[in-house]
Amino acid sequence: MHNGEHGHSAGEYALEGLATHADVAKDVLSRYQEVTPRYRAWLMALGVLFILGIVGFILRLMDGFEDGSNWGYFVATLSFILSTFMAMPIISAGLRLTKANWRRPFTRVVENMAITGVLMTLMVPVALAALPPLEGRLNIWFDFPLGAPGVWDFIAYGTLALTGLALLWTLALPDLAAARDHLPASSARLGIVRWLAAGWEGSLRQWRVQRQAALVLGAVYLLTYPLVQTLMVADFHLGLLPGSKDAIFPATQVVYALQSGIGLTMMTMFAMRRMGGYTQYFTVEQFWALAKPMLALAMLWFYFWWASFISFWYGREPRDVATLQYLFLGPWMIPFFTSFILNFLGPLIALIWNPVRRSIWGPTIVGTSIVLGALINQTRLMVSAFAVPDHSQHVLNPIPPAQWPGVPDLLIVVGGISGCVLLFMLVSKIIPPVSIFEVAEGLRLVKVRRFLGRTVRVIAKSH
Amino acid sequence: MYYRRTLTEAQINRELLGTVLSTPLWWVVLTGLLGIVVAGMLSAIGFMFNQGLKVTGLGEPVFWGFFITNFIFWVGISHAGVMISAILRLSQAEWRRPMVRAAETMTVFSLMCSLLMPLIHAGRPWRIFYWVFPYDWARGIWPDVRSPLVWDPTAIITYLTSSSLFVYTALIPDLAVIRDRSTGWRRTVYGILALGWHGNPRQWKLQGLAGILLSALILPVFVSVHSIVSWDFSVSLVPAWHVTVFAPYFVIGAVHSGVSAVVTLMIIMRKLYKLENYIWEEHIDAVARLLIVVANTWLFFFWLDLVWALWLKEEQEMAVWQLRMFEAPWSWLFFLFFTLGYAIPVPLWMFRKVRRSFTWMLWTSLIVNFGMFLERLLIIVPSLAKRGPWVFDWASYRPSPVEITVIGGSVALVSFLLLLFSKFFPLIPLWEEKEGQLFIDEIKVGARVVPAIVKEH
Amino acid sequence: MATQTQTQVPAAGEGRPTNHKWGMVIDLDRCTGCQACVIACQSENNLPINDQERFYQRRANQWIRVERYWEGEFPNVKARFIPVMCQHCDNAPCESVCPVYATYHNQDGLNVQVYNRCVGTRYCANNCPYHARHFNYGEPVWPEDLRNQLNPDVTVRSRGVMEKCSMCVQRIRRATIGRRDPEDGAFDPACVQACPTGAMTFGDLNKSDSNVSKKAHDERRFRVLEGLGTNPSVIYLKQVDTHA
Amino acid sequence: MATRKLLGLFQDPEKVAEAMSALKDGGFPGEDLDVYSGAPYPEGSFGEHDPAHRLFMFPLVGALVGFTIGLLWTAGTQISYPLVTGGKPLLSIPPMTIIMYENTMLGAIIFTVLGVLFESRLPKRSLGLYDERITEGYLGLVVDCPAEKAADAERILTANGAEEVKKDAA
Repeated sequence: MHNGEHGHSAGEYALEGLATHADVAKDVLSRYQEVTPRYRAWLMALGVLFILGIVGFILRLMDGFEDGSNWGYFVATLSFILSTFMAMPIISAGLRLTKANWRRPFTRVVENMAITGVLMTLMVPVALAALPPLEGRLNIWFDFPLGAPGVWDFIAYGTLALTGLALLWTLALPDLAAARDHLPASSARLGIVRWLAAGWEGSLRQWRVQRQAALVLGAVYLLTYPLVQTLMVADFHLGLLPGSKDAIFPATQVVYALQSGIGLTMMTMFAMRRMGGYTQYFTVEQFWALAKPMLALAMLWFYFWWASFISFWYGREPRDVATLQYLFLGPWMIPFFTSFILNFLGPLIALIWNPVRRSIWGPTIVGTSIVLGALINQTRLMVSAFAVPDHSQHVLNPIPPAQWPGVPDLLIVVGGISGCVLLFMLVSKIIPPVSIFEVAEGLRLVKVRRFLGRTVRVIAKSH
Repeated sequence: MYYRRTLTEAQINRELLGTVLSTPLWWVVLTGLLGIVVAGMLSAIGFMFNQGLKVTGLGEPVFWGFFITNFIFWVGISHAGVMISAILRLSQAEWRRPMVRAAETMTVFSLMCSLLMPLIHAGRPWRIFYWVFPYDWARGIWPDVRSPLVWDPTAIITYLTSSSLFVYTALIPDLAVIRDRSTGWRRTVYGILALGWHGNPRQWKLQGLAGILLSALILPVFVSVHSIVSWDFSVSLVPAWHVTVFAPYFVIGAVHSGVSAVVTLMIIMRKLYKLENYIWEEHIDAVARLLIVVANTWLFFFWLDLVWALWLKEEQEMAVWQLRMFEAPWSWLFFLFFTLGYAIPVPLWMFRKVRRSFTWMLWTSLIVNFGMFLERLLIIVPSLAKRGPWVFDWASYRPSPVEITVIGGSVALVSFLLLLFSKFFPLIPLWEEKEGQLFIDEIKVGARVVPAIVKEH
Repeated sequence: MATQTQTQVPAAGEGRPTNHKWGMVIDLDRCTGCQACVIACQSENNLPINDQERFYQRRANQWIRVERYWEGEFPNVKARFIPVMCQHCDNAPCESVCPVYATYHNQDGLNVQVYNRCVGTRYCANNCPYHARHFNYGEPVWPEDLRNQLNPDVTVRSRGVMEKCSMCVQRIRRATIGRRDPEDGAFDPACVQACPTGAMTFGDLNKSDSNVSKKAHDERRFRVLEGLGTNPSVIYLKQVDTHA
Repeated sequence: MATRKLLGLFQDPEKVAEAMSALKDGGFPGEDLDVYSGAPYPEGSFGEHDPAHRLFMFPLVGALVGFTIGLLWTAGTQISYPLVTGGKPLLSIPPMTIIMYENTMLGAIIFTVLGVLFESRLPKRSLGLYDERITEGYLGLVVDCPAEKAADAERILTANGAEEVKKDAA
C-alpha cells in the first residue's frame, strides 16, 4: 500500500537539516561547547539576584524562628520551586512511559531541572524549623516516632531529589559520553564531564540497562512525587489551618505542580529558541502537543478546586465556612482570583482554539501566565497558613487578615527563583540540554513516505 | 508485532457481521436464559412496587443500601466507554479500534441500568417523574435545583443522550454496510437508519471530525457525571461522606471498574463471536497497562480519603472507619474489597505473561468489579450504620432476597441488552477496522523490521 | 462554641405577614425519662403502633424519642435522659437535599414536611444528624379497635413517605388561624402538654417576653451537635454535673 | 441542460487517483467528481477537493442555547416560587452552575451531532446511483456531467482501470 522506502533523503521528519545521528550530535555539541557573552551576562545578573535572595534569607534568619509568620514567604517560594521545578521530571517520565515521540527534543530540558531537588532539600530543614510544634494542632504524623515531621520530611524530599538526580544521570550518560569525546582538551568542564560519564561506551548491555533503569526510576519518581507533595501541603498548609479538612488538597497540589511544570517547560523552550538558537528542536509540534495536557490541566485546576468548594459551600459546617471565608472569599480573595484567571480562565479561553495551541507564542504566553499564577497561588496557600496566629483552635475564628510581603520576603522570592534558573543554566553546560540519543532514536523510528500521492509519516512502534 | 494480519474489507464484513446476518444457536439460548433472569428481576421489582419498600432490608439509620450501591456501580461501569473511546481517539491510539463501540454501547446500557436503580429505590416511584421533569405548573413549584438529586438526573440524562448520539453517529457507516448486505424489510429499516450514507470524502471527513469533537465534548461530561454522583455524598453532613476528595476518587474508581469491565467484555466477546482476528493479546496488554496506572491513581485517592478521615481525630469519623475495617461483617468485606479490587489484580498485571493471557485477564478483571461493588457498599452503608451519638438506632443492614435478585438481575439486564444490540448492530466498528488496515506499515531498523503505522502529517 | 455561620436565611417573617419563630426549651434536669411525651406524640400525630416486630425491623416510627445515656463511672453511675425530636434547624441539612421541596423552611421558622410532594428518596433522613426522620417502609396499619382514635386534624401518611416531628403544626395552625397572634402558652404541642414534670416549654422565640425566650437564655443552655452549624430551634438546659 | 451520472467501480485506490486526475485533465471540474469508499481514506488521497464545512460553529451555538436554557430553568424556578431550604440563598449560584454546565454540554453535543449530519448532507432520501460492492472494498468514482460528455467520461474511467461503469437512467 506504500511506495517503498525513500531513504534518508526524505527520511528526516521534524528536524530541518538534521537527518542523522551525527548531524544532531554535531549541532547540539557545538551549541553546548560555546559560552557566549550573553550567557555570561545572564549568569551575572541571576547571580546578583540570587545573592540578594541570600541577603533576604539572612535578614529573616536574624529575626529567628519564634514568629513562624515571618517565614511564610520563604516557605511559599520553597513550595513553588518544589512543586514546579520538581514536577518537571514527571513530564519526561510520563511521556516516556506513554511513548510519545514528540517528547524527545525536550526531555533533557525538563530532566535538568531535577538538579533543583538537591538545592531544595537543603532548604527544607529551615522551613521545618519555622513550623510550630505538632502538639495541639492538626498534623499528618499521628504520633509517628523518630522525629516527625523533621526527619521524615527531610528523608522524603531527599529520596525524591536523589531519584530525580539518578534519573537525570541515567538518561544523560550517553550524552555525557558524547560530550567527553568531543570537548576540546582545554575545556575546564572536561574533568567533571569525564567523571560523570563514568566510562560509558554504549555497549548493547549498557543500553539495555540504561533503558530499564530509566523506566524504573521514572516510575519511582512518578510514585514518590505525589506522596512528597502530600507531606509538603500537610505540614506547611493544611496542618496550620485550624479545622481544615480538605482531603483532596494534596492531589490538587499535584495538579498545580504539573500545570506550572508544563508552563515552565513552555517558557524554557521559548527562551532556548530565542537565546540558545535551538529552533530546530523546539518546533511548533512540541508546543502544540504539550498545549493539550496544559489545557486539560487548566480544566483540572478548576475541577479540583470546585470539588472542595462545593463540599464546603454546601456542607456549611462552621469550619467549612471559615476555610471558605479565609482562603477564597475573605483576605486572600485577590490572590485567589488572580490565580483563578491566570491558571484557569485565561488558559481555558485561549487554549480551546487550535490555532492558539498550534503556535509558539500562544502556549508560551499561556505558560507564562500559568507560572505566574502558580507563584501567586503558592504564596496564597503557604503565607495564609503561616499567618494564622493560633494553630491550636478547632475552627478558624476570628479570621486573620492577609499578610503582605516585606522587603526580605521579596528578596527571598526573587532570589530563590533566580537561583534555580542559574543552576539550570550551569547544568546545561555540563549536560547537553538536548538529548542527542533520544532525538536520534526518534529519527530512526520515524520515516516519511509517499502514500496515495501524499507525504505521510510512518511511525514505528518501539517496544 | 502489531498488525500482523491483513484483512480485506469483504472478510471484515463477513466476520464482524456474523450475528447480525444470521442467528447462531448459542445466541438464542443465551439470550433466552438471560431473558428469564431479567424477567425474574422485573417480577421482583413488581413485587416491591406492590408491597412497598418493607420487602427490602432497609431500616433506620441505613436508608440507602444495595440499590444505591448498584446505582453507583453501574454509573461507574458506564465510565469505561468514554474513557476508552474518547481518550484513545484523542490520543490517536491504534489499539482503540476494536474496543470503542463495545465500550460505548456498554456505557449506554449500564447507564440505563443505573438510572433504573434510584427510580425503583424511591418510596413512591410512580411519582418520581416529578423529579426529573418540572411539574405542577398550576402552583408554580418545580424541582429544587439546590438538591444534588436534581443534579444527578441532569448529569445522567446529559451523559446518556451524549453517549447514545456518539454511538449512533459512529454507527452510520456500518449501518450502510448492513443495508447493502440485507434484503426485504431489514433493508428498508437499515436504509432509514443509515440515512442514505454513501461514504464520500465529505462524509468521511465529518465522521472523523465528529469522533474527535464529540470525544472532546464528552470527556468533561464524563468527569462531571461521577463527580456529581459523588457530591450526593460529599455535600452531606454524614461523617465519612463529607469529604472533598470524593469527586476525583469516585471518577478514578469508576474508570478502574469500568475499564476492567471492558476487558471482561472484550474477552467474552472474542470467545463468543470468534473475533480472534480483531482482539489480540496486544490490545488486552495495552488496556492492562492503562489499568495499572488507573489502579495506582485510585490507590492514591483512597489513601488520601483514609488519612484525612483520621486527620481531625473526630469520634464519628473514627467510628465509621472502625466499623469498616475492624468489625464483622464489614471487616471481611473490606478485606475482600481491597484484595479483589487492588491487591491481587494489580501486582499480577505487572507480569507481561498475565497481561497477555486471556484467561488471567478475564478473571482478574472480573474480581476487580466484584471488589469495586464492595467498595461502594462500604462507602455507603457503614457511614450510615456507624455507632453514632444516638444509641437508639445502632443498627446494621442486611439485604433482602428482593434486593439481591435485583442486583443479580441488573448484571443479566446489561448483558441481555448487549446481546440484543449485537444481534442488530456490529459490536466492533467495521469502518474503524478497515481504516486501521490502511495504516499498517513497517520500518526497517538495521536488521530488524519494526511494525509501524502511518500518521497524517 | 458560638454559631457564627453565615446565615442567609431571611429572618422568620421576612416577606410574610407573620413574625413567629416557634421553638422549644427542654430542661433536662427535670426530665425523668417517663416517655409520656412519646405516647402523647404517638396518639396526637397518628403514628402507627411500634410493636416488637417493627423495632426488630428497625422501622419503629417515633417522632420524639427518649435517648438514655450514662454519666459517671461504676458504681457511681447515673442514668440520664434526653428527649430528641426534629430540631427544626434554621440551616437544616435535610431541606436542601430534597429534590422536590417536600421539606422546606416555612415563614414561622418551622421545618415542615409536605407529604404530597414526597417521593421517598430518603436523602433527608441520611443527612439529618439528629436521626429525627422516619420513613414509612410499608403502609401503616392500626388494630381494628384503634381505627377510630385517629386524629382527624393530622394526615395519615401512606407508604413511601418521609415524616417527622412537626411541632404539632395542626395546633399551631388552629391557634393562629386568621392571623391571630395567640397568647404565650395558649397552646402547646402534645409532648409539652403531656410532660408531667414541666420539663418542656414551647413558644415563640421571636417574642422576648415569652416563657420560652426567657428560658432560652438560661446559662445552662446548649444545643445538640452545635458544632455542625445547623442552628437548631430546640434548646436544651442542663446543669453540668460535677459530681458524676 | 440534461446531466448524467456515472459510477466507475475500482479496486485499487491508486487507480482511482489516476482516473480522477485524468478526468480533471479531460475537462471535468473537480467539484463534479466524487468518490465513494467503504473506509475513510486520508484526506486528499484521490486528489479530491477539500470539502469546506463549518462544523465548529455548531457546538458553540449549541453551548449558548444550552447555557441559556440552563440559566432560565435554574434561576427561574428558584425565583418564581421562593422557598427557603437549608438556609441556602434563594438564588443559589453554585448548584445552578452545575446544572447550567450540564445543559451547556448537552446543547453543544446535540448541536454537534446535528452539525455532523447537516455538513455530511444527511439524511438523503434515496441512494441514487450506487453499488453495494462499495461497502465491500470497492471504490466508486462518481462523475456528474452534461449528457453529451457521458461517453467521454465512461471512456476515461474504463481506460484508467474501472472494472465496471454504471450509469443512471437518463
